[in-house]
Amino acid sequence: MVLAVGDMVRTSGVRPGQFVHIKCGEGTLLRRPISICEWTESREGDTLTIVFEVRGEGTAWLARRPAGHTADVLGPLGNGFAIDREGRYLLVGGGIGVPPMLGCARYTGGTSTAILGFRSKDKTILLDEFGGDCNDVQIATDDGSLGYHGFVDALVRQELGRDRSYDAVLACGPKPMLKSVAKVAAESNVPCQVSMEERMGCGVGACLVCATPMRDGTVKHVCKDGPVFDAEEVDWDA
Amino acid sequence: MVLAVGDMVRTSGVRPGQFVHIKCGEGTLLRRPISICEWTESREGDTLTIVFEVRGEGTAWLARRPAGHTADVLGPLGNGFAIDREGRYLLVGGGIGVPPMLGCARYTGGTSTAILGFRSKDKTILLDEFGGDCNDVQIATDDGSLGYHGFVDALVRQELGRDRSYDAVLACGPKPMLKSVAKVAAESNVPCQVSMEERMGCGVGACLVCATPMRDGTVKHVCKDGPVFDAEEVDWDA
Amino acid sequence: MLDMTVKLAGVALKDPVVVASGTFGFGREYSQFYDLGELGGICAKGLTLHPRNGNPAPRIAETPMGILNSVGLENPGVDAFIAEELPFLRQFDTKVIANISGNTPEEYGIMCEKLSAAGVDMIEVNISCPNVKAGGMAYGTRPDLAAEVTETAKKNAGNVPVMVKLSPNVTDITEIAKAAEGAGADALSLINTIRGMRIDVDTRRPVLKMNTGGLSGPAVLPVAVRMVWEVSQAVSLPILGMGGVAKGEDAAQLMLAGATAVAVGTAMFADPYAPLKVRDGLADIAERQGLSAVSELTGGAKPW
Amino acid sequence: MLDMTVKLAGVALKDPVVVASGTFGFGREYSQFYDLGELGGICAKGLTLHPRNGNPAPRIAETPMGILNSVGLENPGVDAFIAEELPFLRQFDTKVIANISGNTPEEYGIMCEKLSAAGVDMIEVNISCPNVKAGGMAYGTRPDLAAEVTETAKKNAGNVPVMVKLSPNVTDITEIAKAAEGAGADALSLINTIRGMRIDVDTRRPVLKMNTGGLSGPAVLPVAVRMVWEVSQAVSLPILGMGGVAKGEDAAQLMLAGATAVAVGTAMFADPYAPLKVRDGLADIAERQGLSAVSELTGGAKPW
Ligand SMILES: Cc1cc2nc3c(=O)[nH]c(=O)nc-3n(C[C@H](O)[C@H](O)[C@H](O)COP(=O)(O)OP(=O)(O)OC[C@H]3O[C@@H](n4cnc5c(N)ncnc54)[C@H](O)[C@@H]3O)c2cc1C
Ligand SMILES: Cc1cc2nc3c(=O)[nH]c(=O)nc-3n(C[C@H](O)[C@H](O)[C@H](O)COP(=O)(O)OP(=O)(O)OC[C@H]3O[C@@H](n4cnc5c(N)ncnc54)[C@H](O)[C@@H]3O)c2cc1C
Ligand SMILES: Cc1cc2nc3c(=O)[nH]c(=O)nc-3n(C[C@H](O)[C@H](O)[C@H](O)COP(=O)(O)O)c2cc1C
Ligand SMILES: Cc1cc2nc3c(=O)[nH]c(=O)nc-3n(C[C@H](O)[C@H](O)[C@H](O)COP(=O)(O)O)c2cc1C
Ligand code: FES
Ligand code: FES
Repeated sequence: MVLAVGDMVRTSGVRPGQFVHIKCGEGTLLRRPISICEWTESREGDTLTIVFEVRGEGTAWLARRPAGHTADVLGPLGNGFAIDREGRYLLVGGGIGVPPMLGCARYTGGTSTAILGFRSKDKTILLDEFGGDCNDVQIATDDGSLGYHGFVDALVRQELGRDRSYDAVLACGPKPMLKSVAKVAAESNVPCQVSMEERMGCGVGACLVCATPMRDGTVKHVCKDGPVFDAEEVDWDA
Repeated sequence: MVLAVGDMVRTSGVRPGQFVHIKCGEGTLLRRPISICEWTESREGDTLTIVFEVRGEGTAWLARRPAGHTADVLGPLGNGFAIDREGRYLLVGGGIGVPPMLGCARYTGGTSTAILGFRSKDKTILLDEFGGDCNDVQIATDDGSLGYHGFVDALVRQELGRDRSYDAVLACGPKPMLKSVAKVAAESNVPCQVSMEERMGCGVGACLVCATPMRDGTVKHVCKDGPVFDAEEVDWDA
Repeated sequence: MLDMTVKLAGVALKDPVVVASGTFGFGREYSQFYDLGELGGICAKGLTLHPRNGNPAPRIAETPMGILNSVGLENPGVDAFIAEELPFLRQFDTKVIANISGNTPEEYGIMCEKLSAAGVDMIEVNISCPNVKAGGMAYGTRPDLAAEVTETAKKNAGNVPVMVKLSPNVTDITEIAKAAEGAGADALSLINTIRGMRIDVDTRRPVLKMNTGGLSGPAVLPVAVRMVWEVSQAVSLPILGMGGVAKGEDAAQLMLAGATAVAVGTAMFADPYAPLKVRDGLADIAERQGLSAVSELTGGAKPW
Repeated sequence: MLDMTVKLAGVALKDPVVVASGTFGFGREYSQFYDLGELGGICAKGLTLHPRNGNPAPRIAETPMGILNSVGLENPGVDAFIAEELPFLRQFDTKVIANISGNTPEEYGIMCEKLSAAGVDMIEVNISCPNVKAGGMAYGTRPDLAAEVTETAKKNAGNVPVMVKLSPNVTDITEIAKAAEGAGADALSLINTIRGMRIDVDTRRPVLKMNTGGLSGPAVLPVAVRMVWEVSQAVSLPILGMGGVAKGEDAAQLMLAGATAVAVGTAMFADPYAPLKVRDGLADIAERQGLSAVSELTGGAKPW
């Protein structure tokens, strides 16, 4: 879905890994956080592209919007990935964690490698887009219906075994996946950044509901301090 | 607003004074009762016409519906006026009580007289339609900006003073107006039926919220026993 | 084939979805929409010993995803119910649950005796109606009085199971639940309405003629789920859960929290078919989860 | 010209719309959306004597027109508030209301002393947080404990007015209100959240890691209006009304019911500008009614 967002990109800037908070109709009270997948800026008006899966009432409403509909969108929110245009990254995405990684791929213009995990072949998304923007794209599916049969962390281990020169591993997906990827990256001595999910209220850091525990015993907030954190900071055992 | 209602009119029949109960969007829980103003039946599909004023959230939603929108409509509900095609009636409507009287006018095909009350000239509705379907149309406005300056009961008194041969007075409007009209009719010995308003829940007689007290000490329910009652039955002092 | 039957205090319901007292009259109106035999059970409109006109209108106000009502137990009295309404309800293949409110424990007793003799499937003892000044509310907020009413009802109900309906307008609902259990209740139903108010800002008058009324509808669902969960852990009685159920998922939440069956009330005002849709939605969930009986949901919530 | 100012326990607010504790952090985030000087006042995030991490996530669940939260008083502690947050808030032309929760009356006392010395405009004593196991909730449900906490707070707050925040999870809120008044409270605020629960029917787990949480948002508005009305008739203290306010009409209802000012909380999650829109909507209503001061709304409801 492409959102026309006026001058949002030009005035606020967008980094890969940031998200928007979208009001999904009158029936639901809370906004829904969705990662920014791609963006463009131009005098005629900036755009954001979001890619999402229908999970419940809110995303179902959003998916039903006709072209030309006006939506109430707050953003860009959060801190994106710390990433250099000149860097070379190993991008790891799982399920609905895949879309934000495309932003990273575009940002680094073809030099990065992507490892993408899906439940099955018919759940894959954005493969062509990644193909165009990455040096290499590796696929894993839980059921083996496409690519590697298993989880992405095995592919990450294999890739880092082959080549430790990546500037960093950047990952987005469910917490257990992030935990395994972080472990593999740490073992390989490659820095790792992870984009976390948590249920949100305000989306801007005021209500403190989106807390996630840090290794140093403090808590941080996914919406404001994240969604991207250094894998080292995170308390993976909480 | 015209509603295409399939075969509702052909299968259920409609009498002037009945109403429909309309679901006005997801934001409001209760349906909204609106009188049936006119109706048509035909093999290609029946229609109902409703005429309403925007009062709050529900009617505002309804007024915003684009042509072709599908609405959830329950009806026809309630008992309409006891009325003969051959009869001659004095029809009295005030404000949003005017629309159902048009159904009575049409039903009796030009023989009835209408007395319609509005707050002011710019609040008048359906004047042309009544003109076409009544023998005579008299207007009263609260501020005198059109027709008689004052309330409809004065016009009713004048008309019944002139001519007591009406089969009945049929009235719809706010309760104080109905009370005055009922009094005038009783004094003139002309039978009187009134269509009452009350806040509704179910609209079908099950929840008992729309109670209105009767002279005999019982209560009746506007949605099921009414909205039309014999003026004699009603406890006007409750 | 999914088994939809449940047993509530020994009464076998063909499915766990019943209609809530006061929202379904005595069934005549909704019987024009569908066969009442499609329902698991019918909680009839609340009865009193003598006929009552109820409170003056307006008796309803709309609130965000809820309504306030102040009907105040309008009903023809228990004798007229037995003579005129019960035979009508008895035509349908469903369970009939009479709902009663009294001003004194004795009144509850007399009504139980009459209803037991007339033959209803269950008696729901309403100790929690917020819309009558005398009695009702206090019984539901004081454990000692709740126990007294329950005991008298049980003594007079013969073989008919007694279900006590609890008020949510209390600091600790488990206290009242335990009191009712101790006094011999066969089941509990909850929640009745939460007291609320709406004011018309232009007329400056409360919308309800009684000033305040009882809140029901989807807005109260999370409170109902919490209370059913608390009560199910505090007592070992079966629970009829209600409060805001509008779809299968809501019913499943109440069952997982500990309810054996659920009642649908306010949702019918928006959609007369709501109870059937709730039933079908519940069956879908049970099937999706691969259950063989919907009763497996009851008490299935796993706290963290 | 409509006079929008109100006085709450002697504190002059430029308009009657403040933001509710726990929904606005310490103001830093929303200050990026608008000048905090546009607000009548700011109830800061609830403080404890020592820093707290709060409860594990998920801490929020959505319900029909409401939310459940179980944040559990995550905060940097009263000293860090005074050192780091208060100076930031002090930059803006608005009133700062600190909100405190303690495990013992003594803790409340120490915090009041510190905050009074640091100079806040008011102290809101939270005796009603449903999300902490020790203390909080019991204080709000027992008149004797409520009085004890209020007394200790007053003794240590110096000249700073003390506002006691009441829990709606009680049988009779006026009892607690009277106890707080008797113990010297300068104002009351209500309502805090109503305890509720949501269960994920597929995982069978409560959505909140704490199992239950506090319900807020439009769903609770009618309960808030009723309680403000009851309390305003039972005591003569000024009231800060809250619970579900999302538009001017909601604020007007609470004021007509007896509130001197209102707080907006959950509505901000849907719309960061909600407090300003509530203020403007309230002004529109007052103007339409031809009032010269918005304060004329307070207590204006005419019961039937
Ligand atoms: C920072 C961030 C970025 C995200 N980016 C994407 C994306 O690019 N594409 C995509 O498809 N999904 C994304 N998600 C997940 C997405 O927010 C949820 O799928 C969505 O909120 C579900 O809403 P719903 O109304 O459809 O489901 P419901 O289950 O009806 O939602 C109920 C409530 O739970 C919350 N909720 C449910 N699932 C999640 C979840 N996984 N994470 C956070 N809150 C949840 C909802 O926001 C809502 O408040 C992201 C989540 C976060 C936190
Ligand atoms: C039998 C009957 C027939 C009616 N016919 C017409 C008609 O033909 N044209 C027309 O314009 N209006 C008619 N009305 C009035 C119409 O129902 C209300 O104007 C409408 O319900 C207001 O809804 P709202 O959401 O706009 O207002 P809100 O004030 O937001 O409504 C809040 C609640 O109060 C109820 N309510 C508010 N005003 C009334 C009222 N006057 N009567 C009953 N309930 C009310 C609403 O139904 C809703 O439940 C009729 C009412 C009844 C009872
Ligand atoms: C209009 C109305 C009338 C009610 N009358 C009764 C009653 O007579 N006896 C009773 O025990 N409960 C009565 N209730 C409460 C309901 O049975 C039910 O407990 C409550 O409405 C919560 O369920 P719901 O949200 O599905 O409506 C009434 C509720 C409504 C809305
Ligand atoms: C996320 C969240 C956190 C809250 N934290 C506090 C708190 O720390 N102290 C307190 O007194 N109330 C707290 N509350 C309660 C609110 O201040 C308010 O009383 C309640 O939410 C009702 O208002 P609303 O419906 O406008 O949100 C919190 C509410 C929410 C939603
Ligand atoms: S969602 Fe409110 S602090 Fe993160
Ligand atoms: S609206 Fe339910 S009985 Fe009339």
